[in-house]
Amino acid sequence: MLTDAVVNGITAGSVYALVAVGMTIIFGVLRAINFAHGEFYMLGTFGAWWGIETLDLPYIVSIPLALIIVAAIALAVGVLVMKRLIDQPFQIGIVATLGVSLVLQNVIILIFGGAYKMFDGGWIEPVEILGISLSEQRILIVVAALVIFGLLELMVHRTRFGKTIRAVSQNIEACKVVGVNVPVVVIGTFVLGCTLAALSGVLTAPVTVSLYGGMGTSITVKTFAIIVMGGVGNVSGTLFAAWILGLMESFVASYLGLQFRDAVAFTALIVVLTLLPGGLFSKRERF
Amino acid sequence: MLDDLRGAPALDIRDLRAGYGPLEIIRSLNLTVEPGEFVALMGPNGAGKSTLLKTIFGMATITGGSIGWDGRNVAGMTPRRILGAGIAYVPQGRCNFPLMSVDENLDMASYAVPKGNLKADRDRIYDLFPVLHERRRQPAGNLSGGEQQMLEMGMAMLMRPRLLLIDEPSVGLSPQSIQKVFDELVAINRGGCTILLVEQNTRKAMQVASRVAILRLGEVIWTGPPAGITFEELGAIFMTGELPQRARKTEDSDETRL
Amino acid sequence: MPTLTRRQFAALTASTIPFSALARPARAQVAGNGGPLKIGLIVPLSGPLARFGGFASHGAELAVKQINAAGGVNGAPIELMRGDSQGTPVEAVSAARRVISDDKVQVILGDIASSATIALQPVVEDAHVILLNAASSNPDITYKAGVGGYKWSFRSYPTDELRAKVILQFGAEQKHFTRYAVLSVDSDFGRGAIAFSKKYLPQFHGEILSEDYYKDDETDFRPVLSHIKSLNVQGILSYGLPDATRLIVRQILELGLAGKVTLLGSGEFTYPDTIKVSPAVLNGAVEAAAWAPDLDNPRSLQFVADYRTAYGTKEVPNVHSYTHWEAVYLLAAAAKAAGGTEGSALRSALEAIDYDGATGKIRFDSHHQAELPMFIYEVEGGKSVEKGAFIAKVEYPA
Amino acid sequence: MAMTGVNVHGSYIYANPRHGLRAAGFAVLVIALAAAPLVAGDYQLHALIVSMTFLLPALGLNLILGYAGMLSFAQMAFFGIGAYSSALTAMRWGTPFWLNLVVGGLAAGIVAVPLGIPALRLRRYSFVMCTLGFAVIAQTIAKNWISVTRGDLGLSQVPRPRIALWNGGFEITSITSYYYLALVLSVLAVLAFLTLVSSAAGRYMIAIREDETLAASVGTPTWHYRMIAFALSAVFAGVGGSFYVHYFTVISPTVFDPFYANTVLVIVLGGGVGTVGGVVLGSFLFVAVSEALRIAPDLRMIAYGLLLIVIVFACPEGLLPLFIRKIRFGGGTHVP
Repeated sequence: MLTDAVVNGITAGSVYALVAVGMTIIFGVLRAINFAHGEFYMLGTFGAWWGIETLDLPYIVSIPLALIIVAAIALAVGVLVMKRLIDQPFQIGIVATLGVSLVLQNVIILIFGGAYKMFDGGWIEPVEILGISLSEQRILIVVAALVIFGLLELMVHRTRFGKTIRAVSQNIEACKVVGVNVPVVVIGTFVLGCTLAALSGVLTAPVTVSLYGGMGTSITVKTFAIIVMGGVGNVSGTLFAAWILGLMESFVASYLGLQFRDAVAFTALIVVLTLLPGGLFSKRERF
Repeated sequence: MLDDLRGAPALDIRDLRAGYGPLEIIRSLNLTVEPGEFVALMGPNGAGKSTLLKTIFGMATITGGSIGWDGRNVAGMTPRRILGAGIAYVPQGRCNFPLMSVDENLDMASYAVPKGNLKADRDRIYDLFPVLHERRRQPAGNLSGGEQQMLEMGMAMLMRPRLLLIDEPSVGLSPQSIQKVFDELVAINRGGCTILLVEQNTRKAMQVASRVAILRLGEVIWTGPPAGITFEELGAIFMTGELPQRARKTEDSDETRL
Repeated sequence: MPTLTRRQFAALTASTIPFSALARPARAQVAGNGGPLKIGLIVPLSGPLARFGGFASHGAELAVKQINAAGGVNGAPIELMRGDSQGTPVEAVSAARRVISDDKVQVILGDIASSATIALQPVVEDAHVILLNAASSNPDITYKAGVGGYKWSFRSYPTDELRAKVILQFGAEQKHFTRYAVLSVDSDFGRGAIAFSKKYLPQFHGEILSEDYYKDDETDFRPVLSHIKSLNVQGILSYGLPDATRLIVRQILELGLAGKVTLLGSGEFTYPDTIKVSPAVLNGAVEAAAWAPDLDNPRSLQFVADYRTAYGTKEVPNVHSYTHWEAVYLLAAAAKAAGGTEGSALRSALEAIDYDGATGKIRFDSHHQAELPMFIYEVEGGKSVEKGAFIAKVEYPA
Repeated sequence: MAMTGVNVHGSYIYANPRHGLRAAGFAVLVIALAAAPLVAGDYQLHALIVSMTFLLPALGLNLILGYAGMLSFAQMAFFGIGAYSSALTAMRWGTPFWLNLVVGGLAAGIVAVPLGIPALRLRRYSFVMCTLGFAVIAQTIAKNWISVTRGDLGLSQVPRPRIALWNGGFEITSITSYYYLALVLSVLAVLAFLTLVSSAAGRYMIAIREDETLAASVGTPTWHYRMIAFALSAVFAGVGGSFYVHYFTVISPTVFDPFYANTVLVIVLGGGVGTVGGVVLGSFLFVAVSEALRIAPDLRMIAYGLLLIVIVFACPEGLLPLFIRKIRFGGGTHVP
């Protein structure tokens, strides 16, 4: 039961982590909470579902297809909306991204109907590891999370694009002074972040099975909790915060009851924030 | 190293009107700067000195007039294009990436204008500011105020500017740091880079500048060599906007303070 | 919780329920009082509950299209005005007020969310407009309707008390289960059904070993299922959402619980799409449904065929599609019986109606609650098998 | 990080000479609203009532966001607490309406204090997160404290407002009388809000918002005033919730859903944060827009979302400044 709870927490946390890391880098460059972030998770699952159902593609092919579709949508949103959020007060970002979320959600409902769909794909056969039964897909999610976080850490600290992301999140004025093309970095980061959310959606779809237009809403709130806990723009902090939240939820659900899960998780979060206002992993208080 | 830049064309600002959004701070400003000059902008608070630098660098809203540079009008260009045209800007206050190391900060500066290679660029700056080399692995935010100011000047120099706009480099620095910063500015200017400096520390500015331009309410109301004006006269201009009757004094009278 | 009195149950087999498809209006009659029948459909079209509003909307629209193609009611086509309730009382009342005031509807058909339906009750009462509910499960809706107070509210959807009892009875008598875990949706439906289950558990010598409720957008059931695994239960009582069912099934499979626990309750366990997720998990699963797409009844089968023709073969109608489709036919029948659409005549016609629906006779009791059967289905060999229909007369708290 | 750009707050907190203009505008609006039932149908009156229902929590949010500079998602939690406590009081003891309002407001205000103690120490986003978490916790309590809240079944047939000092009196039932009740409540709330922000406490709040470090350095007890702002914002929301529950006569844990919180947020940010007129305008405009869009149910929320995006970029300071500018400068520029 205890190992079960730990494994469940890590797998759930890995799903959160993939969505959250996208939001944390977007938050870093824009200081805007992307209230539409869960919608990109939703769009990812819909993209893959569409590929499987309409184009008869195998799951493995529908993954890149979904990512390309979402990246294109994110690019459009980035150019039309997010670019304008640079240098704007944070309230503007909230209303604008709420608007984006409403539009994306309801366009999907308009195109595909409000009724839920079934996702048919992925590797869902259970395998036994350490006496715990787990689907292959979930192992894939955990592995994918680790690989992607490794790559992101490398990207953020070693590559030119990664450094510009950090630069924009640290000082926009200085970026202008040294000639960083801030709008391009912001749009690029937004597309990257949204594509990561979509990847999480596509990888999770085989285990969550059902998809519908409004499925992204609850993800956004949890994601927000994670990035605040992990420290803004802190990539590895996000992974650990997501795992901690996943473990916390898993223990509450296992020993207390599912209905108390969100409340206990949020209570713990409030306690954590009260004690460590800058999040668990950031080097200094940043927001 | 910068000698080849001698003879660069002048900065030629005409009837410039600019500000932030609907708020106009620069009103009909005229100023020309010859190549290799070191011009100190002075004037009371709110005269528009910092705004002028921002405007030249493309970070304010221009509502009229022109900024001639290199024989073309750079008014309305983005900071990136202005950088490309050879103008660099060091704003007031801390303007670096506090969580990045000194190395990374310098890399950021050379990313934008990819001319040389990173390593050579960095070494050039470390030659100029050896203290940065000692602290190259430290986050910029942990550096002292003077060190950060030098870092920012170094970042600006990486852009190989022919015109350096620098805003209040002495604010919050120790006297030694101030001396060091101004020594470096003079060296940069000697290297052939034209400098437009905004500085509250009038004494220091008048020591290093080759010319002074006095701003009041968004206009240049007087310009000339530092020797051509006394501290009393400066103070009077700041207050009234008018040059008082000359009651000539020795120019280096130390007891005169603003 | 309000005290609930005993109900009488009568177990019938489905085949004994008399069916006769509603006679299509053969020819146009002279338009009666009140003009054409105007129905305001108030369901969630956006927000988290839109996934159910979509089904309901499709069902009702199909019925209107069919009836109008056959000449309409009393010589005039039915008009359907849709309003988005977003599943909230505020939006439901706003949408309803709009169709009442601007479109002059005689009937409001809706909502799915109980809190929205309850908020609509006083509104229609003041406006003298009929409220026909075909999806909400809160018992208050009809406890407080008819002789209970609200004269204009009706419900043509079976109550969850019947559902809860029937499931326990089946579990005890057919499967000999005594150890249960609860995993239901955290809503009035899921929690209400479990509250009723607890009332009947002693009668069937059952016990509940764990109790969990999930949010309607929950995706991770592994912690609960791990817990349930450790408890060695026989049945999971689950009154939940069909899309969540698929997750639960897949995660039961993942945890190696397939064949070790049986799902009982409601959540489209016996739909082909659900069974497809994992036949191994769903074999033996028992569903108590107000309606199911494979209901062996010609009218119902025709509905499913028509629905899939209209909306694509991928979309299998759900229970909301059916109840809203049937509700429109029921209203058409009432309008026909009333000879028009004038409010009180329509209401009297509805009170007195004796209507043959696909699931059985629809008659409203004194609380305006339709007496409708509950069908039991069980998955056997990867196929849904009907095990009988149960009907009960509701007894109300004094 | 340097946040350049125009300060969104405070540009329209007018100096005295303009008070006259504002008072006149306010009077015209109230008279127009008082005359509305002569021309408006039930549906329009209902829409206006909904606007005024959201006005109260919106004023509360405006206080904490516009005057203390903190974005709170807890507004609707307080709204729900006010609604539940007021409904329970009325159902159990048959109390008159005014007392229900007081109970609703007080309950929300009292809950806000212990929440504020840890939360108000936090800075911007951590505070937002904290308040969001509080709404989730409040919903969980409403769902699981079944003996009091009846859980998910919620409370239904909540008594209609009874206008009486104590016993007897008369019950509000018709939509017109609900409308006037809402109008009276709204006018009182706006007046209370104006009194509050022009008081010494209000000026301190503005000082804290503008520059907290400076305010603290001149000896303003910043935490103290933030707490006052937070608790009072809860009181406004609680009173709004109390009216809500007696109008809709039903309350369930869905009141804690993001839908309500988002509506209030859009009203305040869309209308004009830090202004009273903006919030009033926002309440009417956004309910009106959302109702007008009902002509196309399928496209409604898409259009609403697009509108939000357009409005927020076209007038980042909310719609009120746009209106005022038109009046004062004939469309010209203004000096912030």
